[in-house]
Amino acid sequence: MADDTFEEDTMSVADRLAAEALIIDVDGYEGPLDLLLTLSRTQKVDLRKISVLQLARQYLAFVEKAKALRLELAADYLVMAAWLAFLKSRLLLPPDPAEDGPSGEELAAHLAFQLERLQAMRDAAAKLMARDRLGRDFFARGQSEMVTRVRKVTYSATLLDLMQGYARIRTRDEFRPFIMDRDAVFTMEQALERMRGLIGYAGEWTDILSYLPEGWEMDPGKRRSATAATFAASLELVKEGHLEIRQSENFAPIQLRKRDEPRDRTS
Amino acid sequence: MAEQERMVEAILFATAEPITVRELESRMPHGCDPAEALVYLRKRYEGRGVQVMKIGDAWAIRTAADLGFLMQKETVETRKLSRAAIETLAIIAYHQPVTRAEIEEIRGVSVSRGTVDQLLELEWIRFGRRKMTPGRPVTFVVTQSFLDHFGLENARDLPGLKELRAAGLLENRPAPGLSLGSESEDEDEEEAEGQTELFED
Amino acid sequence: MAEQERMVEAILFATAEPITVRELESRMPHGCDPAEALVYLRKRYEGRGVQVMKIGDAWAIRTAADLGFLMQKETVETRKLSRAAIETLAIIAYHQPVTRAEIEEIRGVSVSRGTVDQLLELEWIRFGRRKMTPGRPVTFVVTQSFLDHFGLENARDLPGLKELRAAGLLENRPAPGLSLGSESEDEDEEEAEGQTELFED
Repeated sequence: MADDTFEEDTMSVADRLAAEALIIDVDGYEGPLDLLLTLSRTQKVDLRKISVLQLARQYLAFVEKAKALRLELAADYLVMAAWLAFLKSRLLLPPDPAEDGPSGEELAAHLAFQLERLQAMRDAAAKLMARDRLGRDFFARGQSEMVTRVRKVTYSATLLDLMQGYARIRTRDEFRPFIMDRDAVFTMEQALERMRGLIGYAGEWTDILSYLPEGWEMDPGKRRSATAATFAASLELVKEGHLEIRQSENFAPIQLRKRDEPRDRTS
Repeated sequence: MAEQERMVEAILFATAEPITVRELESRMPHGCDPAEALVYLRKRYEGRGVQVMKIGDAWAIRTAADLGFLMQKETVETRKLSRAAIETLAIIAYHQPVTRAEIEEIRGVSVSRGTVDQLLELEWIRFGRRKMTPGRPVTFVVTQSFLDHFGLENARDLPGLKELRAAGLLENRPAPGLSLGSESEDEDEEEAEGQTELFED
Repeated sequence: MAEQERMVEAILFATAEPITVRELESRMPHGCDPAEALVYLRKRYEGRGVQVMKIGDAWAIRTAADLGFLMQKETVETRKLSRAAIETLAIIAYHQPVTRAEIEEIRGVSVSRGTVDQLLELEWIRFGRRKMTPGRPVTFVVTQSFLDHFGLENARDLPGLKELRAAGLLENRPAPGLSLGSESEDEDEEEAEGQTELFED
């Protein structure tokens, strides 16, 4: 601590003025790294040879001054101050062999790298913006010509289209009025009709699936439709009192049996 | 002068409007002679892809007239042939040589001029010999490009009715009692097609 | 080839936008070799008032930079970019593909949404591929318009790029040990992702 005070006292008048000027501009900085970069310039050395310890002291002095002047510093400036204080202590104290983690030198080197990189990017940005630029130094064609789009349509037809077209014409005599092509739909009416004819023989419990109409068992779409219709028709027949229906558990087979005596309406 | 030529070249290139000699003069450094530079520049572009042209009393760089075709961009779009066109084409293929009246008789509806023109344009049909019947009507036949397009060696390779039936392309349905007017036919079948699509999903 | 050179010349003269070799090919008659024609054309315009320039994988004709003084009339006033925007642009150009968190790490401050939006709007940057790191953050890269605007043939021609690389200043060097502000990083990445989603729609 005594070391610090001593250093501050030895600051030249010019340095002190510069430091004060910095504080007044605090809003002009883009965060602590930007401020550190500005501070590092006061060292008047190549960024690669910068003394991070000295920079940390400069920064901490800056924060102290800001406090004395009752300037509100954003939280990230204070976080950086805390970190630099920690870095300073690591740089000054002999390394503790029991402690792991990066050494003060490593941390300092990384900070120096960050500053050098930021400065390099700023220089690169300046070089980039100083280049000859389109619309300022060199120019694109002023009278661009419209490219007209020509649309070319090709027609396609397959042999199948052709044959189907011909087939359509040749079957015109056999023309049928429009009916919905619902080949894969087995209606409940159809199922009812079929079941009525069959239930007379259902003395024993039989799986409902055995009632599916022939030719409807394989195709999944047809099978689904026939199953649904047969099930709905069975329910209808149960309601009418012609059938009994049971299922032992969820997803177990559904079984049907003929009901001989009329159903008790009250049950 | 070479430098002045460069200047005129750059200005002509970059300006949005044709530019007069007076205007060139006002934009170039004092003492330049754009009129002379234009003479050189014009010569330099002779026979090139772009030309230095005088438009009224102004100057501009323009595409050489013979390269105008480059300013078009072609986009190719493939479309399905209309049903009327397919049917007409099928009738011509199966019945060639066939007259327009015959096509209409087979289709049951009149054949629009556009349909025939389209098939002619596609070079899938052409005019055949005139028929030796009253009025000597013109006939249509299919072309070599038709055969090429549909992968046929000759028109006799087209499958016959029996084969179409065997292939399931012809469905035998009992003829219903009432026969609908042929005009409404198209509508109905189109609807039927729409419906099937709904159910096939 | 002389004829193909004329065609390329006409096409390049006709548009303000850079044109890719592929596009040239599609507009020229079949079998042309615009890439070769471009080599000749570029040579032909060396030292002239206009230049054939390569921009990424595209080509355009631009006026020679030393004649800019003649063009006050054509100069387009571009919105002045903020320092933050300029630095962000440079970082993206030199470090691309680069994530928002990496930009922030280099600048030491968070990147405001407006800055990125401004650069996107100018079409100088665009979204690149996501990084294969946790959170799969989106990256930024510079565009062809960026190259066009700054007269760069490709991003490798950026001024001082080699020196920066040699000095190790383009490396992504993680902070030793404790990482500063690692919590805020996640937030930022999430924000960046939110933006991409907006743009990917």
